[in-house]
Parts: sequence; C-alpha cells; structure tokens
Amino acid sequence: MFDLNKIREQFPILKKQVNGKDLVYFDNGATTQKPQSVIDAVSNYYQEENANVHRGVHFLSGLATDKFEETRNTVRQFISAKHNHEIIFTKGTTDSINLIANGFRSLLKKGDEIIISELEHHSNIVPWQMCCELSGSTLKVIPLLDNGSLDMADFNNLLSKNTRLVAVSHVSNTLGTINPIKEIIEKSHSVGAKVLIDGAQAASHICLNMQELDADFYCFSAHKMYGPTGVGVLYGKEEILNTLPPYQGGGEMIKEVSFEKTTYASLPYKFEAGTPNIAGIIAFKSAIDFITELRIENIAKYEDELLQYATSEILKIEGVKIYGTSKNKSAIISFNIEDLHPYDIGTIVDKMGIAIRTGHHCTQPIMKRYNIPGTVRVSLAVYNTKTEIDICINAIKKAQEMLS
Amino acid sequence: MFDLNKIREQFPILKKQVNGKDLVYFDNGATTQKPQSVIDAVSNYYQEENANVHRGVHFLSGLATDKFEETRNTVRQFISAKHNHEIIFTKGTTDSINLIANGFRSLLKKGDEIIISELEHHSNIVPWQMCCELSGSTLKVIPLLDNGSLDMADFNNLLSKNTRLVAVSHVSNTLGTINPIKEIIEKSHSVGAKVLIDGAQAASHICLNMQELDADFYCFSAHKMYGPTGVGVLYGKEEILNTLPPYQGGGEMIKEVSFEKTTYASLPYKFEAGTPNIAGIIAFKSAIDFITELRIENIAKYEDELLQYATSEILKIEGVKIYGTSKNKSAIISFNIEDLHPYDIGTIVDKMGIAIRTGHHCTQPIMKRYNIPGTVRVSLAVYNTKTEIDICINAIKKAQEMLS
Amino acid sequence: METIKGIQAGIIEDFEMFDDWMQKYEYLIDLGKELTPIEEKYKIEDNLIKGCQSRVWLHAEKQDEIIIYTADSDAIMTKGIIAILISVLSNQKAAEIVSADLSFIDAIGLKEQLSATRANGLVSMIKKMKLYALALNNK
Amino acid sequence: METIKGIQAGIIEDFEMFDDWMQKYEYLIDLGKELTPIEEKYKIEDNLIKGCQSRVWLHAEKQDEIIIYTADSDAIMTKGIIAILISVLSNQKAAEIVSADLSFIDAIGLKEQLSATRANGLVSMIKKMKLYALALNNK
Ligand SMILES: Cc1ncc(COP(=O)(O)O)c(C=O)c1O
Ligand SMILES: Cc1ncc(COP(=O)(O)O)c(C=O)c1O
Repeated sequence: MFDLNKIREQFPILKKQVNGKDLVYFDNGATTQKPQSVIDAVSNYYQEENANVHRGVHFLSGLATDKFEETRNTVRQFISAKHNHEIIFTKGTTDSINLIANGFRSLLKKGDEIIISELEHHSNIVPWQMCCELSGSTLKVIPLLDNGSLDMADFNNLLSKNTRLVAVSHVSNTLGTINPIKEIIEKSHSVGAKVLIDGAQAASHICLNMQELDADFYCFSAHKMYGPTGVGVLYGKEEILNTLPPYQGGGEMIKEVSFEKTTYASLPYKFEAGTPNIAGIIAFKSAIDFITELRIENIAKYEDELLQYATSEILKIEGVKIYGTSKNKSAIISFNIEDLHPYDIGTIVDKMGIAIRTGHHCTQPIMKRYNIPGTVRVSLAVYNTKTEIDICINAIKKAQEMLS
Repeated sequence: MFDLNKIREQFPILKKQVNGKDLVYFDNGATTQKPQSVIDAVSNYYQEENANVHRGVHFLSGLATDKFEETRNTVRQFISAKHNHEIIFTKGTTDSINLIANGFRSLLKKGDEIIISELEHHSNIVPWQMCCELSGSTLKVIPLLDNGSLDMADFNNLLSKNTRLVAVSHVSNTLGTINPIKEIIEKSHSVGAKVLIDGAQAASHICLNMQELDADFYCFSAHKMYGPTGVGVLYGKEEILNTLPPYQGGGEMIKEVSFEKTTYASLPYKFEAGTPNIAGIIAFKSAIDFITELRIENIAKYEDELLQYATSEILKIEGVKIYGTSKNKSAIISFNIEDLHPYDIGTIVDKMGIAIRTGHHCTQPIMKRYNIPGTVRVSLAVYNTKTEIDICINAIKKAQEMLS
Repeated sequence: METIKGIQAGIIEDFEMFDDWMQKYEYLIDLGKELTPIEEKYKIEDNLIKGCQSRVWLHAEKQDEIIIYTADSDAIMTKGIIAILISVLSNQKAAEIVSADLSFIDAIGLKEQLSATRANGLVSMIKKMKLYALALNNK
Repeated sequence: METIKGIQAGIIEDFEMFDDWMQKYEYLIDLGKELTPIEEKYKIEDNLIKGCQSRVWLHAEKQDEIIIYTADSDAIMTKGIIAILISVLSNQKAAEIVSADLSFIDAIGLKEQLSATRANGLVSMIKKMKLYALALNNK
C-alpha cells in the first residue's frame, strides 16, 4: 500500500548524483521534487493539447479549457471547498496573499487592525505592511513562545473589534510549528474579523477541509506539493471574494470593456486576468492525484515517523539546538550547532550530495527572536528515507569535525 | 537555411489530427505551439535540476539559479537591453502591464493624463482605467482610422504637458497593425511622458532593440513566442524602475524585514516576489534560441509572404471584408463575411481541423469602432504554410456555402 | 400537446439519421433559419443573454397554464440550438418545464459536437428558460 | 613587497596540491581561523557587507602609499575566502589594487567550488575592496 520504493521510483531526480554522491534532497520546504506523472502531464499538454483557454471555439482550445477547469475541480475536491469558482489560480502563495492584501485594502480605514504572527514567511508579512501603510491601518504581531508556538494568550489580547483580518500560516516553514488555526479562525470570527491562512507548508502534508475549517482565504503553491512551478491557489469564500475589487486588469477578467465603463466578470475569472500558466495548471492535477492516491493521511503518518527519527538523531549531535519544539509539528527541523555558522555547515554537506537549506528562510523576524544569523533546515517529504537521514547526520557530523 | 519542413518537424503538435483532419493551427495570436526543444527543457529541468532559486547553498539550487539567470541574460541580448537587471520576469504581458500601472499610480495626481489607443487589448486598457480611477488622472484614447491604423494627427493633439504616460501596443492582436512606436516614443518623450509598449504580438515577429527604440517599458509573453505558458517579461529602464514602488511583497524582493521597517532588494528582485515559474523561465531560453537560430528577420520575411498570400486568397471570398488594412502590418488577418456570424464560421471550420479564433479578441473597443459583433481571425506563425492557407480558405468557403 | 419526453424522443430519432457532423450542423442551421422570429419589441436589453461570442434574446409568456418561448440570436447555429430547446420546452406547463430532464442533449451528443463555449451557452440557456418558467408560474 | 601577481601564483601553487574539495575546504577553514581579527571598533554598520547568508566587516586604511585591509565574518569559510583576498590585495599600492587582474580565482576553481551565493559574495567583496582602495587613494 505505502511502498516507499515505488514512490521513489516515480521521481527521476532522486536517481541523480550530486558532487559524485547520491542526491539526498532535504530542501522540500523550498520546493518538492516532481513525479514523472507531473512531468509527463506538462509534456503531453504541449505535445497534444496546447491552446489558449476560454473563449476559443476550436477543438484544442476546448480541450485545454476542459482540462484546465478539471484541475480547478480537482483542487476544490482536494480542499473540500464548496464551489469551483472559489478556487482562483495564481502564480503562487505570494501572489495569492498579495491579491487579497490588495483587495482588502480598499475595505480598510484608519484605526483598523490586521494581525499576523512573529513566525510568518516574508510573503505573509510584507504584503500586510504595504497594505497597512497605504490604508492607514495598524499591523499587530502575535509573539512566539520559546518553543516556537504562538502565544495564544497574547493573541486573545490582540483581538478586538478593530481587528479586520488575521493572517497566519498553517505551518511555519522555519520552525515546523502547526498553528492552531481552527481556534484562531473561530476566535477571529467571533470579533467579526476575516482570516487568511498561508497554507504553503501545509497543503501536501495535512488534510484540508475548507468547509469544516471555515477559513475565509487559504493560499498555497503547487511547487511545494509535487506540482509545477508558477502555479498557486487562492481559495476564498464566494461571498467575500465578491466584495473585493479585482486585482489585475486584462483579458478574461472582464464582462464588457468600453472607455466609458468596464464591468467585471464573475468568479473565478474576475481574479484571473491574462493568459494563465495553462501547462502548469493542467499538470497540477497530476500532483494532486499523486497525493490523493497515496492518501494524505498516510503521507502525514510516514512524514511524522521521519520527523521523530530525524529529531532524535539530530539531538545526538554535540552542541545542537533545535528551534521549534512545539508538540504539534510538521516534518521541518531547524537547528544550529554551537560555535558553527549554518552557512558553513550547508556548504560542506552539499559537497556530500546533501541538499539542505541554510539561512533565514525568508523569516527574518524568527531569526531576530532567537538572536541567530540563520539555521540549518532539514525539511522532509514523502519520498525521503531513514537511510537518507543517517547519511545527512553523518555528513553534518563530518562538517562539525572539519569546522571545529 | 530556412527549411520549412525542418521547422515543422520540431513541433510535435503539428502532426496531430483534429476531428479526423490534419490540424491547421492559425490561432497563433492567442498562443503559439512549442518546439520539442522547449518541451524538453521543461522536462529536463524537472528531471535533473529542480530546486528553488536564489539563496540556496546546495548544488541544485545553484544550478537552477544559474540557468534561471541565463534566461535573463538571453532575454537581455534578444531585446538589446542595457542591463540584465532591467529584465523582470512576470507571469505574462498582463502581469507586466499591471505591475507598471500599479507602480506608476503612486506617481500620478489629479489632472495627469495617460494616453492609450482604441486598438489596445483589454490588458492594455483595464489596468489604466483602474490606475486612473484610483489616482484621479484622466485616460485619453488615440482613435483609429478606417484602415485600422492610429490617427497620429489626433495623437499629436492629445499629447500635452499633462501627459505622464503613453501605453500602446507594438502590434494590434486583432488588426495586425504595426504601430509607429518609434515616433510615438519620440513625441511622448518630447513632452516628458514615459512610454509603455505592449509587445505581446511583436516579440516573436519583429526584431527588438530597446536601446535604439528608447521605450521606457516593454512587455511581452513567452507563450506567444514559442515558449512556455506562465512566463512574461517586463523590460524597464533602470532609472525609472528604481523610482517605482514594489508591486508584490514577499520572499526575494526584500533586503531586510522587520516589523518596524522593511527595506527592498535592488533590481530585478525588487519586482520578483515569491517563487517564480522556474521551469517556464528556464525553458523560455530554448524558445528564444529557436527564434534567434532562425533569425527573426527571416521569420518576419516568411510570415510577410504568408500574410500577402493569405490576404489575397481571403479577398477572393465573396462578400468578405478585412478589418485592418494599414500598410505596415503583421501576419494577423481579421475579417467578416457578409451576413454570416464569425462564430458560425469558426464552429464549422473547426470540424475540418482548422483552429482559427472568432470573437472580439479581447479588443471590444475595436468591435465597437467597426460596429461588428466580432471577427474571424487568422494569425500566422513561422511553421504555417501556403498549403494550410489553401485548406483554410476552402473550409471557409464550405462554411459559407452551408450557412447561406 | 406532446410531452417533453415525447418530443425529446423525436429529436433523438431525427439525429440518429445523421451520419456525420456536417449533416447535424446543416440540420441545426436549417432549424435556425426556420425559427419564428421574436417580436421586435422583445429584442431588448432585459431579454438579452450574453454569451461569449453570440447574443441571444429570449422572451417567455404565459398563456393559460402554458409557457410560450420566442427567441432570436445573431449567430445562426446558436439559433438552431435555441430552436431545438424551444421545440422541447415551449407550449408546456411551467411545472413540467422546471422539472424537465433534458436527457436528449446527451443522447444526441450535442455537447460533444459543440465547442466548450457553445456547450456552456447551452447550459445557461436551459437555466434561463427554466428560471423564466418558474418566475411566470409564481405570478 | 611581493607583487599581486606573485602572490596569486603562490596561491595557485598551494591549491594545486589539493586532491579534492575537502582539502581545499579545510585549507579555507584554516585560513579563516588564522585571519588576524579586525579591531572591534571597526566592526560597525558602515563596514558591513551583507551577503545572503553571512556577514562581512571590511576595513581599509592607508599607510604611506599602501592600503591595509582587515576583515571579519561570522562564517568561517567566508573568513577563509576573505583571508585569501587580503593576502593578495593588502599591503599593496592603491593603484595596483584597483587595476589588479585576479585571475587566480578562476585558476583555483574557487567559484566552481563555491555555491552560487558564495561566488556572488566573492565578486561583491572584490568590488568593495577595489572601491575602498580607490576612495582612499583619492583622499
Ligand atoms: C496585444 C496583446 N496584449 C496583451 C495580451 C495579453 O497577454 P497575456 O494573456 O499573455 O498576458 C495579448 C494576448 O492576447 C495581446 O495580444
Ligand atoms: C509558509 C510560506 N509562506 C509562503 C511562501 C511563499 O510561497 P511562494 O514562494 O511559492 O509564493 C512559502 C515558501 O517558501 C512558505 O514556506
């Protein structure tokens, strides 16, 4: 049923050698690798179906349009959203968040407040800073506890009748913390605030149900879930999306254009100006199929097993400190080794074929919180193995030797 | 040297049958087909090189970053821009124009004027309408002459010291008109206005030289030039791009993020928030290589030959009227046949394997100008042939028979 | 008055005679040409259904218990499709129209024969006809 | 005073002895450890070169006709790279520094050995050192 070899076989890049060693790819938080089915879907589209979508009367255009809309339907099922038109295709999580930050701005006035958290990715910080600056509203920040979880007591204090929107990530890309978003959503709704969830690190690891979760907006990127680059999803509740002004102007998003008055198309097209990433969106369906065939519960269970193993092995390294130790955690481990700079460690283990990420991971406020220049980050995916973890730990120990 | 068979062989989709007939693809204005080299570049990226770009210390990340930046360099050479950092990757022409319309807005005040033209694609109309609405500036429109060329006398009258920006297309996607952009740029500059050129329909047909042309901004889409979907270019002059505020907030586009103060990265990264369409951008290089190997002058010459032939054949159809008959024309032919609706024609010839576009082509003001519901549009690319034109004309005549 | 079901069966039979798309299209074109024109006074904005490429004017009125549809379009094949829909749904009771199961569309392969845009137009046309019937019934 | 060219030749010779990346890295790490620390008072914002991942403080001063560089970094391999650059460029005349052709970098394959981010850091470090020399020379 859950056959690791069979899974790995589907990813051609995993057979690669890097610097003369078998690739160990532990940079999944940045982007995952792609199964052959996704790669083939892209090729197949260009070889058999390529045409611009919507409005075309000819066969290929109809075919491409059908397949394009099929992905929308697949995404809706995948996250149990109510309507297909609540699924907006964007170029990534960053694009999705900016779309909402831009639209929401027009609803804000001075004195209104937006709440984010200290562990957000820059993509879920900077758009709100820009939004607040332009609208005169105020940005509030939920602080972190030492273990890398949100200070929920403080969140309760921050929430008020002035809160218009709360934007937090489902899973921290640096600390691995799974945030209590259900609780955050409920509490935010109770004061009348909307909630945007940055699900970039969650969508391929946690089973999502929009109707149950009741999030107002949920954003994620295909490339972090075994899918193509340049494709993102913005889920939004129909009634709220309808109140937002369009983001970009262009083809597809209009009903009628005249120089006197332009009217906009209905959802989802109102937010999909211009020719979309058709190949990527069509191939994205194969990525979701890959996940649903394995069942995301199985993926989560296996990844958790890897997380436990990797954590215990990393803790055996002398002088190691893990950042992000909350109980509810996804398979992302950030750590530092006493007296060593993460950059040096990353540079050395790379030579041994191991791809890990070092640095601030686009979360500089977390670095500031812990007063560190960066971390070494191991982020795991379904195709990783315990053997790979062993190889990685050995490489890190070797680096430690060289550097001490 | 210019071997049509060899060219056609590179496009796998051209071997396809549609509705039992050999595909004749004349919808190149909407999107072109892709040569095998582009398709392979995408697969190869996912199979051999996939990793997130920038900031990564590991091998794959470095490789992907190098290739990514190689495309930027190739684009710079292709359009003879001065600096690599004047090339911003976007998701398409629409995205590029919106980026500028958003940034420019912050420089505008009431009383300022933006000039567009009557033949613009909605993507070069709606963003400026939104921009004017939010900034209180006024939108002026260069009208069309009957032959589908711009009324340059009127343009001269519209230009004034209040003009801040002129946004026109290089080639009309509906009428084929090649606009006198060099003249427009010079005249606009003489009153101190900036110029944005929508080059979506020009980049794969006309040799571009940014330094000679002196455009301030130039926008185009990879998918209309034998490249992947979901990739666009915004060229902008360094000194002007530097005066614009960032568009989207997120990873990569920052220098430092803190809750007190965020500073932005330098060009081009300032405008490239979030994970880009890495696969698409890397494969885009192969598309440009395809064009430069054929030499764009050869492409233009051949397409012009096709244009002349197709025009003369179409004019033999009884009751036909071509919209867009200016002398300086690209290989796009829009027409109608007396008493017939374009939609009916398109639907019938599709059954004969012919992909043409019908409708308003996202240029409703042109339809209004000529008081027509739409046109039949034949748009040609380098792989098209005279035989295909014959097949298409016969199909149209057959449709005319059936419909009359 | 023939039932909706009965009329559909007749259409299915008609279409079974056709060997290829061309005959089907020619049939649609003929139906389009023969469609009783809508009265000019009903060709107004309020009755306009804007499709992607062609425009359709649809008018409905109630005579006794019966709903009568008239329509027009600027594209002839669109007109042909409306003609079929009218032949099925016009002159029927509102309740019948609202609950009608229009299985003939799949049976004659109309959607596959049409482009995706046209198929969408077809769906929204049916929706509109049912809505009109519902509204008139509640009057 | 050895010439910039001469010093580079020495470095190239050193690197030729190494069989693999590990020896090269160990050498860089050793150089990093041995780098004379910058005076604390120069470890200020103004002297900071912010790389993607590590920070470098660079200070330059002129003694007679000669430019003297001191530097530090929080990452040891970055420090090693700076140590090499300093060994080549420090204690040289400003004019020599500004016009120096640092071909040893390609010769020892430093860029290929390093990640792209580090290679970028290297380039900007050299730029900065030359700029400092130029500025001091004009004083
Ligand atoms: C003249 C012109 N401008 C802009 C666009 C929009 O390009 P895209 O859909 O790739 O954003 C098009 C494409 O149809 C076009 O033809
Ligand atoms: C938590 C989180 N949010 C947002 C993003 C941005 O995603 P993208 O770069 O695909 O727009 C990332 C990706 O690094 C992330 O991890």
